[in-house]
Parts: sequence; C-alpha cells; structure tokens
Amino acid sequence: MKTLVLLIIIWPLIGFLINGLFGKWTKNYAGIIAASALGLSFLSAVYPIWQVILGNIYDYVYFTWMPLGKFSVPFGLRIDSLSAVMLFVVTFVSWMIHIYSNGYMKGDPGYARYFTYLNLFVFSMLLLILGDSYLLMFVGWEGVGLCSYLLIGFWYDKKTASDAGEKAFVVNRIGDAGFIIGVLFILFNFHSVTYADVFPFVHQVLTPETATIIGLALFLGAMGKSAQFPLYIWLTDAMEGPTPVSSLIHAATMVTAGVYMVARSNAIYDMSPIAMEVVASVGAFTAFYAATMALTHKDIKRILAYSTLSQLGYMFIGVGVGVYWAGIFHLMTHAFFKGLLFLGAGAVMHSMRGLLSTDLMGGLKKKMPQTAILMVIASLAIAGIPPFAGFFSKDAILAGALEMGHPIIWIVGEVTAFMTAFYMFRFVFTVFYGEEKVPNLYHELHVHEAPKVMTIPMWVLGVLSIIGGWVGLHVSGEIPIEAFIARTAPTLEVANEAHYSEAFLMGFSACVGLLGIFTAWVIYIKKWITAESIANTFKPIYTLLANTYYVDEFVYFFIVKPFWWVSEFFLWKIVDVKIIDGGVDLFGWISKRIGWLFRTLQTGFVSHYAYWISIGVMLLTGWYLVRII
Amino acid sequence: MNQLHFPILSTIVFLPVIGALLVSLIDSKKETAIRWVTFIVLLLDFLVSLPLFFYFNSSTYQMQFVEKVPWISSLGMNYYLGIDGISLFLVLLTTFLSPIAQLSTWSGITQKTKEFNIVLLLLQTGMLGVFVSLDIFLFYIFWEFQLIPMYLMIGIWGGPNRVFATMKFFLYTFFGSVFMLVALMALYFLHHAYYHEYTFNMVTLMSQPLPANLQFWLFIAFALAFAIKVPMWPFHTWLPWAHVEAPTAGSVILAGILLKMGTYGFLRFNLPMFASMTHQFVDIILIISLIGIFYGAFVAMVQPDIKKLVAYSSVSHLGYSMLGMFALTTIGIEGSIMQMINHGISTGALFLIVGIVYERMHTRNISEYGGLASLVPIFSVFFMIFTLSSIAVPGTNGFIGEFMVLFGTFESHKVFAIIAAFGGLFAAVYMLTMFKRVVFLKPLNPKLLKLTDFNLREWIYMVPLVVFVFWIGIYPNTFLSKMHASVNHLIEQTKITNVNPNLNGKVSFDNKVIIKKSGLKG
Amino acid sequence: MLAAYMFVSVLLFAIGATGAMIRRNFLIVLMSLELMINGAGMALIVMSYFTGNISGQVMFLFVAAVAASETAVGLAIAAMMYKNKKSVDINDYTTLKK
Amino acid sequence: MSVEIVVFAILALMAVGGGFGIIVTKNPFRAAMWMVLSFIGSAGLFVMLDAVFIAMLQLIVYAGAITVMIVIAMYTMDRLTIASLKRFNNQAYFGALFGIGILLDFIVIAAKLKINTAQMGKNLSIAGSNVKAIGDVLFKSYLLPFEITAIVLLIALFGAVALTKKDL
Repeated sequence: MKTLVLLIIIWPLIGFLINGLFGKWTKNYAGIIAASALGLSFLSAVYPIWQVILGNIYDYVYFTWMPLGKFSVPFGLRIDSLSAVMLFVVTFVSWMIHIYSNGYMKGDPGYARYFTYLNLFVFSMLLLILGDSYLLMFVGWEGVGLCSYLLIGFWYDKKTASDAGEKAFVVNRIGDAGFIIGVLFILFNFHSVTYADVFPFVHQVLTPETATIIGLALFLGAMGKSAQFPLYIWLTDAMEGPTPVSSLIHAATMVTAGVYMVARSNAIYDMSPIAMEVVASVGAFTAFYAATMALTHKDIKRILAYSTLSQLGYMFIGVGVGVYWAGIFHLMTHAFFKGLLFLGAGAVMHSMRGLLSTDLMGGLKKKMPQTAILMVIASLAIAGIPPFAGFFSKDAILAGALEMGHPIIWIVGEVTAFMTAFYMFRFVFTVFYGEEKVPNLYHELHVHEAPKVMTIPMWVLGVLSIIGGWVGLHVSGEIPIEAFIARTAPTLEVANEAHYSEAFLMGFSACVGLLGIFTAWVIYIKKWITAESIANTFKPIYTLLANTYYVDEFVYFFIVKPFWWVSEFFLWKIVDVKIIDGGVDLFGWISKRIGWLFRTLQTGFVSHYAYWISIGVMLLTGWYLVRII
Repeated sequence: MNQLHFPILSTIVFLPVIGALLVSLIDSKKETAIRWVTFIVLLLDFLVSLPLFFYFNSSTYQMQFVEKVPWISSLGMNYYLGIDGISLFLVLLTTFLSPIAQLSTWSGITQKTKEFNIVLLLLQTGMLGVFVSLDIFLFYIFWEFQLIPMYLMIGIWGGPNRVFATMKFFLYTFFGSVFMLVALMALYFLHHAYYHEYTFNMVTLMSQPLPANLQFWLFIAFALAFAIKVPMWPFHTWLPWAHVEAPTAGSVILAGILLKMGTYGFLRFNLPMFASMTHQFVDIILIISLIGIFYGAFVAMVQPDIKKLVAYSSVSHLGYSMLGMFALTTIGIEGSIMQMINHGISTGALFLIVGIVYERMHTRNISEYGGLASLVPIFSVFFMIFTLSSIAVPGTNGFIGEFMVLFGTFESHKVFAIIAAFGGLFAAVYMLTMFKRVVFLKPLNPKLLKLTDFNLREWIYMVPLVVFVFWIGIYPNTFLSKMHASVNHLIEQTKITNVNPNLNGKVSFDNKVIIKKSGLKG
Repeated sequence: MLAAYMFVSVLLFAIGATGAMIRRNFLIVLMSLELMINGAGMALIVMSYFTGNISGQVMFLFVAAVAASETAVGLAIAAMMYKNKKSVDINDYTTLKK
Repeated sequence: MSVEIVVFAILALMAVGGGFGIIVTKNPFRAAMWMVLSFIGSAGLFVMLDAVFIAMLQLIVYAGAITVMIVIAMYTMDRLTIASLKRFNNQAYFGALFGIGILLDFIVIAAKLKINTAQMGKNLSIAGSNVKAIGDVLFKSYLLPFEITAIVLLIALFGAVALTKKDL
C-alpha cells in the first residue's frame, strides 16, 4: 500500500522526466505519454480512495527531508478523507484535460514542452494534497505556482503572455510569504509541521491570538494562490495561457489549493473566530465583486475567469463559515462544471481560430451542437438549478452560512447566485442562441464541431457535473459527502445554530437561479429590454464595471510604477551611486585634495625651503623651551 | 587529531602552487597545454579534498585533519591547519568551483593565458589557506595573499575601466583588513595580559575569551573587515564594480568563494571570541542585514546590466546569511552556512551563464537580449534552473538555506524573520523580470541569430552545478549532518558572556549565561 | 660669563641663518652657512671650556672638517650653476617647482 | 677682570660685526673680507677659552683655506655678473623675521642654560699643552670618528671634482 501511494505521485513525475529529457524524440507522442501517466496515476489512486472511503487513513514517511536541529521535517504522504476527495478531483479532472489537450495542442511547436509542464504541475499538485506536513504542502504550493508561471507564459514570444506569467508568479509569491510566516509560527509553537503532530495538540499549545495570527498568515497564502480579493489581479491575465491550462489550473486544481489548505487546518481556524470571520467576509466580497465584473465582460475566457473568482469566493464562504464539507463539496462540483465550461470555451476558440469576443459569435448551436448542449448543462450546474451538481453544493454553503449565524453573507451569496445565473446564461444565449451576428463569418472560418478527442472528456465532465451533486442528497438521514469529509474536517459547533427548514432554503436558492436565467432570457432572447438600453441608463456603473473598476490601472500606477521609480532613481541613482559609493570615493578625493595642498609648498625657491626649515627650528626650540627647561 | 596521518590539508592548499610552477615551465605559446595542465591540477585538488568529506567524523566539534608545526615558537606562532563542520564545506566549495571556473575560461581568455592560469592557481591557494588556517597570523597572511591574484585577475583581464574597479576592490578590502591586523595584535597582547601565554592559536583564543569591556573595539575592527568582505549593506559598493569588470572566471570565484570569507570570518572570530559584544551587536547587524536584503533586491530590479544585477542579488543573498548567523540559534547558523554554499553554487552558475552569453555576444545589458528561448533552448533551461535556485523555489538548494535562516531568525527575533520572509518576494521580482527580458519575448536584435547553444565543454561544467542544486534541494541531510556538532559548540561559545579573569593568574569563568533576549516575544 | 659667550655664538648662528635666507647670491649664502657652522663650533668650545671637558674641542675639529667639505661641494655646485646659466642667483633655479 | 671683559667685547664685536658685514655687503669679495674678520674675532675668543689649538686651526682652516677657496671660485666667474646681482631676494623681510625669531629662541635658551661648571677651565691641557690633551683624547676614544672624517673629506673631494667635470 505504501508504494502504491507513492506511485500516485511518481507517475506524473515519470511522465515529466520522459517528456522533459527526451522532448525531441517523443515529438508527437508526448501527449499520449503524459495522458497515460495521468491515467495510471488515477488508477493507482482508485484503490487507496476506496480504502479511505471504507474508513482507514494512510500516513507513510519515506525519508527525513530537512533535519532542523532538535526536530526534523520528514518527507511523507498522507491520505485521509479530505485528501481523498481532492485526490479524486485532481487526478480525474487532470486526466480528462490531458486527453483534451492532445487534441487542442495538436499543431503547436512546443507540444512536448507543454506536456512536460502539465505533468510537472500535476506532480506538484499531488504533492500539495498528499503531503503530510505544511512544509511539503508548501513545496507543492510553490511548485504549482512555478508551473502556472511556465504554462501561462507558454507562448513566451507573446509579450502579454510572459508578462502575465511573471505577474502570476510574483503575486503568488506575496501569498507564499504569508504562508511561510504561518508555517514558521506553527513550527515554532508545535516543534513540528506534520499534521499528525499539529492538529491533535492545537488546544494545549495555541492561544487564540497566535491561532488568529497563524490563521491570517495562512489565509494570506490562500488569497495569493486562490486569487481572493486583493491578490486576484493575476487570474484574469492568466487567460493568456492555452485554454486547457486555464481549465486545469485556473478552474479545477491550483486555485482550489487555498480552500483545501483552510479546510485542512480547520483545527487552527476553529480556535480563532476572527480568522474565520475574515475568511468568510473576504470570500463573500470576492464572490459579489467578481460577479459584478462578469456581468459586462465581452471576452468569453474573461467571463469564465471572473466566474471562477466568484465561485472561489463561495468556497471560502463555506470554509470560512465553518461548513468545511460544503466548501470542499463545492470545490469538487466546481472542478467538474467549470472545467467543462473552459473546455467548451476552448473548443469554441479552437474552431473559431482564437476569436474570443462574444460580439462576433451567435447561433453557434447549429454549427457545434454537442458543445452547445454541454455548455448549457454546465451553465445550469453553475447557476444552481436542482438536479445539477452546482445546486447541491452551493445550497449547502448558503444553508451553512445562514445556520452558522452569518445572515449578511447569506444575502450576499443569494444575490451573487442570481448574478451568476444571469451572466452564465447571458454568455450561453449570446454565443449559442440567436442568429449569427457577423454574416457568413462561420462559413469562412468553416467552423465545425470539435474533434472526438476533445468532445469525449467534455461529455465525461458533463455527466459528472450532473450526477456529481447527487452525492450531496439526503440519503438515510445524513449527507454522505458531509459525513465523509467531516471525518477529517468536522463542521464548527456553533452555540446558537439557527434551524431553518431544508426545503425552504433549497426552494429559495432554486428560484433565485431560475430568476437569473429568466432575466437573461428576457434581455438576450426576447429582447424586451435590450442590453444596450440598460447599459446607457446606468452609464457610469456600466463603464466602471466594463473595465473592471480600473483595478489593473490603479495597481500599475500606484504600486508598480512608483516602486520601480523609487528603486531606480532614489535607491540606485542617489543612495547607492551618490551617497554610499560617493562616500567611498570621498576618501579618495580627500587624500587627493590633501596631496594638492602640500604641493603648493614646493614653490621652487630655495629661500622658501629655508623659511620652512627655520620655522621648524623655531617651533622645535620653542617646544624645547616650554617643556624641558 | 588527524585521522589520515597524512598532511592532507597542506597538500590541498599547496598543490595549486606546485601546479603554478608546472604551468610556468610550459611555453606560453602552447595555450591548450597550459589550460589542460591547470585544469588537471585543479581537478586533482578537488579529488584530494574528497577524503575530507568521507573521513570527516561528524560527532565531535574538535578540529580535524589537524597539522601543527611550530613556526616562530618564540612568538607563539605555529603552522596550524585544521577544519571543522563550519569550514569543511567551504573548502569543498572552493575546490569544486575552481576547476569549473577554469574550464569556463578556455575560450574566454585568449591573451596572456599562461599568466591567467598561474594567477588562478595562486588564488586557489590563497582561498584554501584562509579556510583551513587556525593560526590567526597564518589566517591573516592568506587573507592578504588572496587579494593579490584577484587584483591582477580583474586588473589585467577585466572589462573597460577595470583599473578603477580593481583599485577600488583592493583598497576597500585592504582598508578593512588593516583594522583587522591592528585588532589581531591587540588580541594577541590582551590575551597575554590575561592568560599569560603568547599565542596566535585560534582555538585557544576562542576557548579563553577576554572580558566584555575589552571586546568592544576588537569586535568592531574584525566586524568591519569582514563586513566589507561579505559585503554587508553600507560596504557593498565595490562589489558591482568588481563583478562588472571581472572576467567570467574572476566573477565566478569572486562571488562563489571570496564573499564567503567575510561570513566565515564572522563565524570564526566575532561570534566565538567576542561573545558578549556579539550579543550587544545582534540587533544592529540584524537590521543592517535586513536592509541589505531589501536594498539589494530593490536596486537589483532596475539594473540594466546582468552582472550588476546578479552582484546586487549577492548582497541580498548574503544579507540572509548574516541574518541567520546573528540570530544566534543552531538552525540559524546552520542555515547561514547552507546559504553560503547555495549562494556559491547558484550565483557562481549565474555568472557562468552570463559568461557564456557574453563570450558570444560581447554585451551585458539586458535590453540587447530577448527571445533566447527559441534560439538557444538548452541554455535557457539551465538559466531557468539557476534562476529558480536563486529565487529559492522549494526543491532547489536556495529554499533549504532560506527556510532554515528564516526559522533560525524566527526562534530568537520574530519580527525580523517576518520582515525577511517578504524578502524572497522581491528576489522573485528582479530575477524573473531579468529572466523574462533575456529569455522570453521575441528575438529582435539581429546579432542574436548567430548564438550557438552549449558545446560539450559547457555541458561538462554546467551539469555538476545542476546536480548539486537538486541534491541539496531534495536531500540536504548529507551536508547538514556534518555541521551539527561544530555549530552547537559555536553556540556554546557565544553563550560565555560573563568572563572576569582577574589579572593575577588564575582565570575564573562563571558560565552564568546572560543572553540579552531582544526582539518581540513570540 | 658663560651667558655672554653663548650670546656671541648664538648671535653668530642667527646672523648666518638670516644671511642664508635673505641673500640672493649663492656665494654669500655659502659664506653665511660657514658663519652658522662657526657659531655652532664656538658653542662647542664654550661648553668644553665651562664644563672642563676636552672632547668639545675635539668635536670642533670634526665640525671644521665637515664645514670644509660642505663648502667644497657648495662651491662645486656654484661652479655648475654658473656654467649652466651664467648666474649664481638662487631665484633663477626653480626647476624643483612641480 | 675688567681687561678680560674689554678684550672679550672687542673680539665679540669683531666676530659679530664680521658676520653682519657678510650679509649686508653687496659685493661678494668684500663679504669674503668681512668673513675673515669674523673668523679672526672668533679665533681670539677661542684663545680666551683656553682652546689655543682650535684657535690656530680656526685661523688656518676657516680664515685661510675656506675663504680663499670661495674667493678662488669667484675668480672663475666674471666679476660684473656676480657684483651686479640684486642683494635681497623677494620678500626678504620674511627671512629677517625668521632669523630674528631663531635668535630670540636661542638667546632665551642660552640665558636659561644651567650646567655644572664645577670643572670650569680644568683638564683642557696636559702639562700645559692644549694640543697634547686634544691629541690624547682624539686618538684614544675618538679614533673611529677621526677615520670617518677622513673619508668624508675624501668623498667631498670626489664630489666636487665629479660635479664640475664637463663630460664624465
């Protein structure tokens, strides 16, 4: 069993090494190698997941990685219910996306390089999930950041792509600095970073203040990685990378690392209500904020990026409020339907030769029927319509928020749900329904349905985003997924748990979803009130939303530019060159100046030398007189 | 005690000198012969230094492979060599980097190759001497000796205004070491006044510290000399000049090894011998190294010249090392030693990379590069690996050093560690912006098209560096296990702060430990 | 009485010194140097007389020898100066300026 | 007692006046004559101080040899150029100032000089002869300086010759 667990990680590593080292020779087989590596990894993960479902937990140590004086950091892997869910999500979804990218990246010159990075990414993500200590999680954390840097900047000759990659890495590093501080505190207080040594002793070791500090520090890391409010700017630019990358990294796996981390350290968060409050409110604000921006955006990938932001906000609400199982459940369902949405968008882009703006698209239903159906399914799921996956997980979060005594967050959640439903169906109606906006554009581009290798994974994800939610149904008195995850991340016991009837909550959120779809239907299909009329009635708000609250410009002019200016003109040109270097050269200058002074004494006239001698004699005898006689 | 009963340290130190003699016999026109002989001698030196690692007994903190021969016994000077956990890896780093640096100059240095190789060999002796000598006077001799070859190397084979750079380098370091000489003498005589024994022997001086009030000026003098060498923040301005003008091999050795002498000096002299002063100065030096970290990073961000950028990054990296050292915790000091070794490898490698490109393109400013990834893929992969190692991405060696330093500092001074944690962020900023502008984007500059990728020779001297980057990153235990005993002993020595040996004879220690706990309570 | 003799030798010395400083003609300077040495020699003799120790006078012997050789070399320099620039004025020779 | 003082005054006046004459006269020849006068004065003073041999030596070496040497040197130069030279160099008052300064310093020293004059006037001559005393001390304890002075003179000789030789 121990080697099987290790194998899960080793397979992607082997795939990475094969493609990496022998990239030239495995020119067009790289995709197959990478996909099969993932497949094997998934298969070798099935048995351990099954065992975990049956109730036992595996925690193996392989070797001591870093001996830190008295205590040492082991390299070990751990599978419990929480990481089992994540394991299933990561391995399965990445496997699908690997198959999909075989088709998507067919003609690309960097074909082998793409799959090398993808495999390295999955390896680091698995390390992050299966690592048995915070430090190993951090290794995965940074590894994942590195791979997202490489993959976003995959088409490195495009300036925007490499800039976006660099921006992603730097913003992640800000988060990582916070994560490191959290890990330092934990290591200092618990004298170890492995989960087994930390979580059982939380109550004896930590005081609420230190728990808050650790919680907030770790959450800073989560904000960086899962693009929460202040540090989300990199996610929208990350769309520069290939679409399967966006779907894998920026929808299903990497961005959810923060949620997993908060769920994993639930013991610490339970100790500090303030940290929980911060997580929940940041999550709620990001959800609402991102949803507003998605309302007006034209570019399909950007819409999906903002919707990811807002869904992540939901997950943080779930985890922040204390209903950890709901957060993780939503994470799982979100991976399915958001992955599908991105793949669908990829298929559309693939056939439209990279055109992204919704103005050019319309009535694609006729040309790409399968993608259309799948996108509708995914949109229904994300909008939270009953039988689909999104409904159960989102409803669980909102119910949790309400029961745990956060009514405002519940309201914000419902409003965002409405907006989500609206913008998703705005996207679906404008792209797939209605008529062609640009006459016979499709003809020139001879738009056609995506090839088999791309549609199959999409269908699989489509099915999953339907049945994925059923795990959250009430079966024999308790929700299976809740019981399963609660083994490692028990829901927070709150004193006054307000009891609202399940049915009412479910019904309410379903109606909100339907309302959202209806308004989109009214505006975009029936055109009773055209989108343009709304736009110019709320002119100022519309422009504000259109260019995303001018956040990027703000960051650029008020943080990046002055930063560079200060370090260039002040720190370098003045402080370093003038003051410090000048100080050193000053010594040289002073000695030169003194040398010059003495030179003036050498006038050439012998008599002047005689004068100096006599002055010397006088001084000497004078001193002799004063002191000795 | 000398396990091998064979003067291994002397052979390591003086083998290059013999090599230099050998090279001087060869006719200067036969350049390939000269290069081969030098390379073989340096390689031999590395092989001879390997037993140090294998026979090293990591359980005791005593000096090992000791060679003690009375030199001027009337003054108490003896030819005393030996290494312990701290200096073992610095010796290995020197013998490891020098053959690589020499190999990189085969096509780089064309005029006066014979003199260059001789100078390189002498430099090797000087450096090794510093790390192994346990007699302060011998230490000082080697300390001064290693300046001269470096001076020549920058002065003769350097860039355009090399004379200014080498003059500044030499005088600046010399200015520091003059203070050290005075402090050395003062230490010698004060030691006699209290312990009635004239000795230059470092180990005895370490074990018999002076009373606190005397240590103040000694500490400052030594600290100044080593701070200039490290270089710590205010004394760093010679480094960019020296690096920009030095030839590739010169830069590699300067960054890889010479800078470590400063930190090594702190570990050997300031911490053990002037323990009570160390405790007073902890806060100041921590602040200075913090400034060094951030200042180095900020200024590196805006450098147009790659070598200057990497030079300022060295200031930042060594700021970490000093931070870890003056946290005065076992992990902090081990982290700082690891950081020294990592910096040696990653910055040495970065300079080699710049050297390779400089040899082909003869320009160092970033704006003229761009799009190397499509032209020279293998080069870009190696460049990427070393950039990651210098940003301290986990899995590479940089992370181990940085994390240990951060944790070490955290144990004693929480606030400093928290601030330092954000230092890594700026490291990523400057390295990645440089990396993006050099490797990614489209190759616009027509001259870039004639770039050729790695030839066999470059492969040979790049691969070992990559091996070490990942070896330390994934399994640092091989290195750390050797250090524990010596570092713990050093920490014990820094604890002896209350020493009042009365003048007339018998010395009375009372080891009551007063460590001024500074910094925020956890 | 000692003070009187000492005054004379000091006077001689001082006058020699002033002469050496203010005169332009190199030969006069030589002579004033001679005078200074003579002043010093006199002090020797005075001291030897008042302390009753003959070695003062022996010292004068040596001083005289040195004075003679110094004047010889001085005159050789004067001859060189004359040959060189036909003038013995020390202010003409300022090549030691820079 | 008073005769001695009168004689002392005359000789001192001769010596100092001679000296003063040197630095004042315009013509170097006349200066040489003043120098001879000064040397004779000081020789007289030496005689009063029981340093008879030294007085003789002074007359022969200083007054005779050195002055004559200077005058001979003058002959090699044409008289007009030497005579017509301006007397004092520029800002000569500096020189006078410093000369007086030195004078004052030394006078103060000479005045405050305290030495034990217990042995005043004694053992300056053996069996009445000053020369014997000098010879005795000279060749017993000062033999080495004597030899060295010989060498110094020799070197001065070579130096003078080397300097003035046209093509060495």
